Amino acid sequence: MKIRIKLFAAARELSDTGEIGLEVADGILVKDMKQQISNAYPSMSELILRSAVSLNREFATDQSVVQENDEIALIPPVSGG
Amino acid sequence: MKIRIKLFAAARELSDTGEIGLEVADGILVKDMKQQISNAYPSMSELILRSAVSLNREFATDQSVVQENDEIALIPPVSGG
Amino acid sequence: MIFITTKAIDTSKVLESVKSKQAGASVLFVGTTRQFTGEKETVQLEYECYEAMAVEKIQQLVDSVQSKWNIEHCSVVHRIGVVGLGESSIAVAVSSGHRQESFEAAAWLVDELKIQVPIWKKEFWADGKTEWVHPSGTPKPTSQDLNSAHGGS
Amino acid sequence: MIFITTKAIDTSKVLESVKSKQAGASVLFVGTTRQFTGEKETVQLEYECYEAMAVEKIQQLVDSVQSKWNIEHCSVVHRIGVVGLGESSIAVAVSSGHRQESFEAAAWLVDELKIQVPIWKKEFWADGKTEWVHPSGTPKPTSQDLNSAHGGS
Repeated sequence: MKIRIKLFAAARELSDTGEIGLEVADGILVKDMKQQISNAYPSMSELILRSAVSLNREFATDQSVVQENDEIALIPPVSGG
Repeated sequence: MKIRIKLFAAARELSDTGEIGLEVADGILVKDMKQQISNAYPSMSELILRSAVSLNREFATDQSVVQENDEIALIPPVSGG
Repeated sequence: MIFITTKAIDTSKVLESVKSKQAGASVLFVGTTRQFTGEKETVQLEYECYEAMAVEKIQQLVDSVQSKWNIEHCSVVHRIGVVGLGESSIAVAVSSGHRQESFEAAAWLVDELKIQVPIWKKEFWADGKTEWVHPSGTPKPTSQDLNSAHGGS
Repeated sequence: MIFITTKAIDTSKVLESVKSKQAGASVLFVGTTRQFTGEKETVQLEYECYEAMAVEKIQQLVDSVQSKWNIEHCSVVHRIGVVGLGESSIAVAVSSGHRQESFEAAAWLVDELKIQVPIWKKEFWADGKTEWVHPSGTPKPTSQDLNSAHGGS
């Protein structure tokens, strides 16, 4: 399936884009999706190790299943406030 | 010696005055001064038991010595804020 | 900024007074007249103070805050006289490099102010009765008091 | 009141938004751009956020505050974009019947916001370098997240 992943902060700057598209296996787990992003964008690989993923604006676990049409984002360690 | 004692809040209302004068022994202790105020103003006696005394704008102990020209006040339990 | 006033407190000025480029955090506490205490309804409060001593005691508390925590600035304003429902009787502002200091210092200062500073609150209840609020504890001399007996700075 | 803005935060409006006759206490926390972090000098900060998720996460934190403490109102405003020295990036206000709840709830909310809400800060150092601040911890799903997975309310 085709997914789109929002990127923010350092991830956005390292990839030079606010959103990337990726072709992934149906029912892919978050941890495998992260690995696939790392492979496609090596400049982000170190940051991805320290980043979370959100699905539909909630934090997911490594074992969460990514579904088609999910709103997906890579969430580097946050620093608001 | 002759002393003057400032009264506030319920003490002021119970005695109907903001300051009282009292003739006391030289070098009187705070606890004895409190007793003497109680005797002279029985309406305040219950409140005096729960009140502190300040000498020159600092809290005194029962054993503190009252000196002539001290700025003396009876301090009922406070409730600022 | 430390003062006692009969006028309405401008809480934004109190907050402004602790601003600093060295501060990453400011905490402002505002105490206001609450309508209900359990079932009992308040229509207004009236505060009275022993002003000369109150200002000195507040200054001592601010000095203590400065020595206990790494803070930038600390301001305390207390209103006396009648304070209507929802109006502010006290504003305390603290600024510091990091937020924990400001939170701790502001909370500590308000706690201590309610124990050590000669200010008294009179409740005007909705049933027409009035009552000076005299908590059960007696104000106690602190070690600071004992050290500076007859000091009065 | 919960919102994210690119404009300067009017902290007095944030405080005003939690006022209530049922509240005896209000606590306002303001986070500002600090000039020095140790020896390093900041000239400005820039904040970025994932706005849809940030607003939802802040709302969840406010809901948690309402369920954990007996408070009246809670407001959170976060500024994004460039925030100059001494300017405010965040204002959190909480009101409650008694002061302890407001202090605890405000401190907790700021702590959690810094862990759970997708907002990022970029330092602009005086030496011309810039740096996204990415604390060492990875944002972790909370039990709330797990319960409401794919919820997104």
